[in-house]
Amino acid sequence: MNVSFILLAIITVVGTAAAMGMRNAVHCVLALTVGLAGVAALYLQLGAQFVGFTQIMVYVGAVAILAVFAIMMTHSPEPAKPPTFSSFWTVGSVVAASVFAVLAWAIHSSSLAAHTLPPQPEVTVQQIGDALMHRFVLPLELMGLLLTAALIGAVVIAMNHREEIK
Amino acid sequence: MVGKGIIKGMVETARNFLGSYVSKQRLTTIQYPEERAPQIEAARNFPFLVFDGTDAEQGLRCVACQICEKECPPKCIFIEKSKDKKPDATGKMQFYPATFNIDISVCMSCQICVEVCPFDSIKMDVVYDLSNNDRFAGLLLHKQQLAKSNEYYNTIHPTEAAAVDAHFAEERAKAAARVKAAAEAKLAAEAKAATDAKAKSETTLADTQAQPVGGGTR
Amino acid sequence: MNLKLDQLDQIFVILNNWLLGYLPPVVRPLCSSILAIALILVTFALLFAITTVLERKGLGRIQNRFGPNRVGPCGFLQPIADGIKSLTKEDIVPNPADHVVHFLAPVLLVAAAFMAYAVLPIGRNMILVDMNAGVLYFFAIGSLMELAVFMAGWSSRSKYSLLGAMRAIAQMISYEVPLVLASIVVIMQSGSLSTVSIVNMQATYTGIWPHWFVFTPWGFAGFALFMIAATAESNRSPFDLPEGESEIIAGYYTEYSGFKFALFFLGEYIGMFATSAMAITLFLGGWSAPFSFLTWIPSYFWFFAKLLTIILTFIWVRGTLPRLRMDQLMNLAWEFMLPMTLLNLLTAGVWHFMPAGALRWLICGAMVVVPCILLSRGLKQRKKFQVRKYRFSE
Amino acid sequence: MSDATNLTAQIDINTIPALGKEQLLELAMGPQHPSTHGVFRMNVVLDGERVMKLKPVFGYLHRNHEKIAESETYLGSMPYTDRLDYICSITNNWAYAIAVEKLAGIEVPERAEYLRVITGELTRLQNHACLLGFLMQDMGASGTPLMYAFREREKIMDLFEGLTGARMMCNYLRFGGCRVDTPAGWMDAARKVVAEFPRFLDEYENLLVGNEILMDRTQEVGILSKELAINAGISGPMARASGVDYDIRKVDHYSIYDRFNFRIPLGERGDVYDRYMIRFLEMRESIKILEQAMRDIPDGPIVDPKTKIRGFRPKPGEAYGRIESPKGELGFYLVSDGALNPYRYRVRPPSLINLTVLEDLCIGQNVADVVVILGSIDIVLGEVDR
Amino acid sequence: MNLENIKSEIEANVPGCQLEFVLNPSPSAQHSLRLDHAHAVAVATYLRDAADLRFDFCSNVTGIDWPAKELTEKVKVKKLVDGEEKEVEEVRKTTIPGTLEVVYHLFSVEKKHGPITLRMSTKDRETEVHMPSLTPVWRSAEFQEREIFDLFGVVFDGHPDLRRLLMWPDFIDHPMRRDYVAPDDFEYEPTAHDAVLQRANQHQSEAIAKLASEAEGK
Repeated sequence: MNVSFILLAIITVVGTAAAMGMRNAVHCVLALTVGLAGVAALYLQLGAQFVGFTQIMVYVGAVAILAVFAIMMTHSPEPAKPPTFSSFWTVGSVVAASVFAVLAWAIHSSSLAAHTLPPQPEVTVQQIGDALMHRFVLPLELMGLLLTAALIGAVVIAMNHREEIK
Repeated sequence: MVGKGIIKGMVETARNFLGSYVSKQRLTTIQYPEERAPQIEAARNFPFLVFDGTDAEQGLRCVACQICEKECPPKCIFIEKSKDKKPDATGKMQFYPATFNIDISVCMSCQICVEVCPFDSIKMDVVYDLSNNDRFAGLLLHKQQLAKSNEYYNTIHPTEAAAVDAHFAEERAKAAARVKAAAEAKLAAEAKAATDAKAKSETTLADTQAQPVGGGTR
Repeated sequence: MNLKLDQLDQIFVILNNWLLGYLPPVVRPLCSSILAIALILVTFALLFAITTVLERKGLGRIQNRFGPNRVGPCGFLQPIADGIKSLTKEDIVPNPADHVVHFLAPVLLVAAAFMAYAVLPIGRNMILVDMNAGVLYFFAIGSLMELAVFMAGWSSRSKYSLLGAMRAIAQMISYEVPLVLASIVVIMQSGSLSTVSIVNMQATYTGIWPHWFVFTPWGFAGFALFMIAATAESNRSPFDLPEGESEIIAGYYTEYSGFKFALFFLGEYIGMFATSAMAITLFLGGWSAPFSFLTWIPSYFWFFAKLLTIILTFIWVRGTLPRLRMDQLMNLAWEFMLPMTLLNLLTAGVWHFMPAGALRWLICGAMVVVPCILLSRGLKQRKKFQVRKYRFSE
Repeated sequence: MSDATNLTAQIDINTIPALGKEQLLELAMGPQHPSTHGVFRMNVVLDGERVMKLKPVFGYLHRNHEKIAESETYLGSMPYTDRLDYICSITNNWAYAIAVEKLAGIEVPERAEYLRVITGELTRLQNHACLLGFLMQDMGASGTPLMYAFREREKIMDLFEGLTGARMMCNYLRFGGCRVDTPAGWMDAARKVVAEFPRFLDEYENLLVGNEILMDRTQEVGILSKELAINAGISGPMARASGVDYDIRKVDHYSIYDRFNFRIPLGERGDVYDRYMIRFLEMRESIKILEQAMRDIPDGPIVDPKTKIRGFRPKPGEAYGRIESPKGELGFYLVSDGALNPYRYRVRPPSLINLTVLEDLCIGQNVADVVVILGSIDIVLGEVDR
Repeated sequence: MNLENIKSEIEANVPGCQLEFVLNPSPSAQHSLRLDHAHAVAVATYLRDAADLRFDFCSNVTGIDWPAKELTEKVKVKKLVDGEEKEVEEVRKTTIPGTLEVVYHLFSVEKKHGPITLRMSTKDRETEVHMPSLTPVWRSAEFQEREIFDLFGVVFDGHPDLRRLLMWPDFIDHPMRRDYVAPDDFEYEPTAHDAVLQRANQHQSEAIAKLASEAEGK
């Protein structure tokens, strides 16, 4: 529990909270981006460089932009101003609290929490690479196949869209 | 092969890049306040009034005929005729402009005033750095600012000015001859009148006056 | 003598250590970083200033004119005048704009651009952080710039800004793919994501020739592809569509003025230096000398010499080429760059597993050149563009 | 008078066939826009970057030149014609002079005709050079071709200054001839400039004609069919790029053009590349004309001495005179009622009429193409708005 | 290419059309044909499509404003004055009604001949200002007819997009009409010695007077 962790945690929590509370949808995404960046920083603090950077690249660089584009494409430029809290906010918070309770209980009662942590293993990027290429090569390839299929599907859908306009 | 045209273009720009260091023909820019572009004789900018001799008021060729005022397409010339007369370039008694203003914020340098002027008194200047703080009064040129000497005219448009001077010299000579002839005729007439009949002397006078008078249109 | 030259090479490191020697050991790492960061900020801001002058003068000469030559000797103090001008200009924010985001966008852009320098080895032992995922860090930070661009374009509430931002993001995302794929060949070959070890691998010599990756078929192709993608990433001509001034005024920074505009300018150039520096690190041997007998010249000199060469090439290209259109840009990315980078990966693999010799050169060279010609011919034929012949009527 | 017609340039989005109306973006390109060549506005509706609809809006530079001319003398309108298409003032003078000469039946001496051809073709050279530069500027070539074009144009403008006294607003022609004769040494200087001009064309060819990016940007963009070109009154290089074999220099045999040996380049596709190349080739033909004219120019008077400078009153009647200006068919229509000033004075502006097809050319193209197409039409707002 | 022949050819091929040959007395000898409204489009289409004419290129379209003109002529009339037949001079005034005229100049790209001139007139200048549009026949008339609508106020029936071209949409008058008076309600730039300056001063003093009177009224 050092200072940097507390700072990063605060950034993350404030960012995600703002993402829920803000009125403007684009602001929400930007706040969410701050939260995601905070999570990435937490990974880095834990020494997981690869995960941290990938988090930045994927979530900040790609997902945030995607979300923002989606909002821009679907919304009119003048943002409608919905109330900050919907009328079901009590129900929502009860659900959130219960989910949090369950998760907390699960983590607390698991074997991870009981033991003191073993000395941190020095995980280098090289080891991750080796693991992906040797032990987990099949899942990796499957993932690749899945993503390629998704990509082709997206292209096909986009092409249909173009033809319809013509 | 894709890229050939691009490479050709790159070579061309490189040639120009290097060429601008060696060839004056490529680097045509003139560093303005320090250097000036060579004066082109035919160049024109805004009109000015020519005067002969040293006194701008006395030697002004303009006779306030107001033709340029009428013909000026954007109507930027303003002339007030004088009440009295003074001798003009050829020595004839003429009116002169009491006021002669040109609003060069309106003037479009078309040179029509020069073309229509029968007295060769308005010409085009070549001064171009005329920027001014006062865009109304500062760009309204009065007679004093407009009047420039014939010598100045000779320096900026030598060929044209030489022709004008020759024309004036001819006119002056004609006028002088006329005066002389008139004087002689008068003398002769007087001499004859003393001796002879009147009718003969009148015909000689009419002969001398039949000569054409005053500047031609060019 | 040799010792002294070594000292010259390491002078900044020695200076740093000497300065830190006066401080208590607890604050040493922090102070060291602050010192290095300050140095990077100053150096590259200065390089930006010099580049603006060089660019304007170079373009001027290409266009047969002088370029700036009034402020200071040969106009080299022009950036100071420009800086003062942009500082004293009114900062105009459009009324409907989102003021906070509008302000944050240039800050984020410049911050992200500068952050990339953390992993770039400027000289021997001169690197801010030697991460073992350095290259990954670089690209991750690079993706932050897209966000900044989006923020600028969206927050201005101007249609031109929005169009510019859309173009910029589409372009940056599309070209990130070939950019990363082109650099992967180096990672494959060196087996490391650390920039320091990549440079160290290249800083060895056979005879007088260095082992730069660019001197291999896959390395050369990779370098060319990387540079094309880098040009597009940094929005330089002929890929300067996001700010294509003849079409969409100034793209995503249409509504910026004064110092914020200058910040965008700075961010763009800093980003361009960073990608160029990455290209140097990956393919041109980083700070290593081009010949073994020139190693006595300090390493940072070589780094900056290479950087300046690339910048000058950028300027040259900018002075020559017209701009591409959006669809052509995308076609280039997806129909030429992507297949070429993927094929290049294969070539690098083949190179890795074949025994050294002329045959390896021949096969790998063919693997790069033949698809390049075929692909470009295919592109050309589909568009059917050609120099035409014209008929005349008498 | 405003009938039920929709008077504004607002575009009704509902008339546009598109998938999602909310995706359409209305964009006002101009009047302050870097590449509308002046104060010109295009209201564009975009789907992404594709142009779905385009409406040009004129009149920002309107000063009612025709009304002014009705209160000027015949000669007094001559300097105003300089300001129509301010890049090629001499051809404007020429068209006006031809109309007045038709109206009043004035003959032009031979040397004056030669001088008109020489200055007119020099004007064509500088206009086309400028246009190619501007077109490249619109394509984003950061000014290099434009600066090269301006470097050459500067030499031609120096010639104009040496002859007429002004670089752009020449006010050179008079009814029945020219204003001044060439000063000593001018013809040699002009010969030198014309002899050096092909070097610039070669340089330009190297720089851009074979450039892949240029071809990619211009070929098959903004195609104008031959039929539409004729029906819409398109004239000049733009029509010839679409394959319309119509050059007024050849058709009307005005001035002394039938004495020269020159050819008219014709395009096939009618796209931007053709328009660009036709002008490029026309410059080479203009150089041919210039060389012949400078070789053959006789001595003699330069103006019909019978024509009065002041008090010029043509008989009542009307006349339409036209020439092949660098932009297209520039015509002047004059109605005289016997007074000092024309009763009706009309300019047929090629730039304006060539813009008729702007929308047809732009629909379905990209925003980036719109500026290139506009650039290839070659407009000067001084003439469009008058 | 004789206009008389063309006229008779059109009359033979477009039944019912009324063409009037308008003589042009100037040396240009560009005579013209006046069309009637009802058959204008048919005649234009015939001119464009007839194989031997093929006037496919409508070069110039323009309007002319002819305000109502009073002709005064002295006529000698025989009258009974005091029971005696006398020749008396009498001033007779005839008013030629005002009209708006539109002129089309046609050329043929295919046959490379021309021009022929077509004209059409409105009934008067105030209310009956309608005229058939020839834009459906020649696209090139599109902007030019819009310009005539804008500057002269001729309403073209059948024009696809009849809006003001050069003036702004809210503008009311038609500036190219002869009786148009430039409004004095915008700020003049004071250029000295100009009628403009006088008007500006006058305008200003009027405005001040108006303000003062308003203040007094309160």
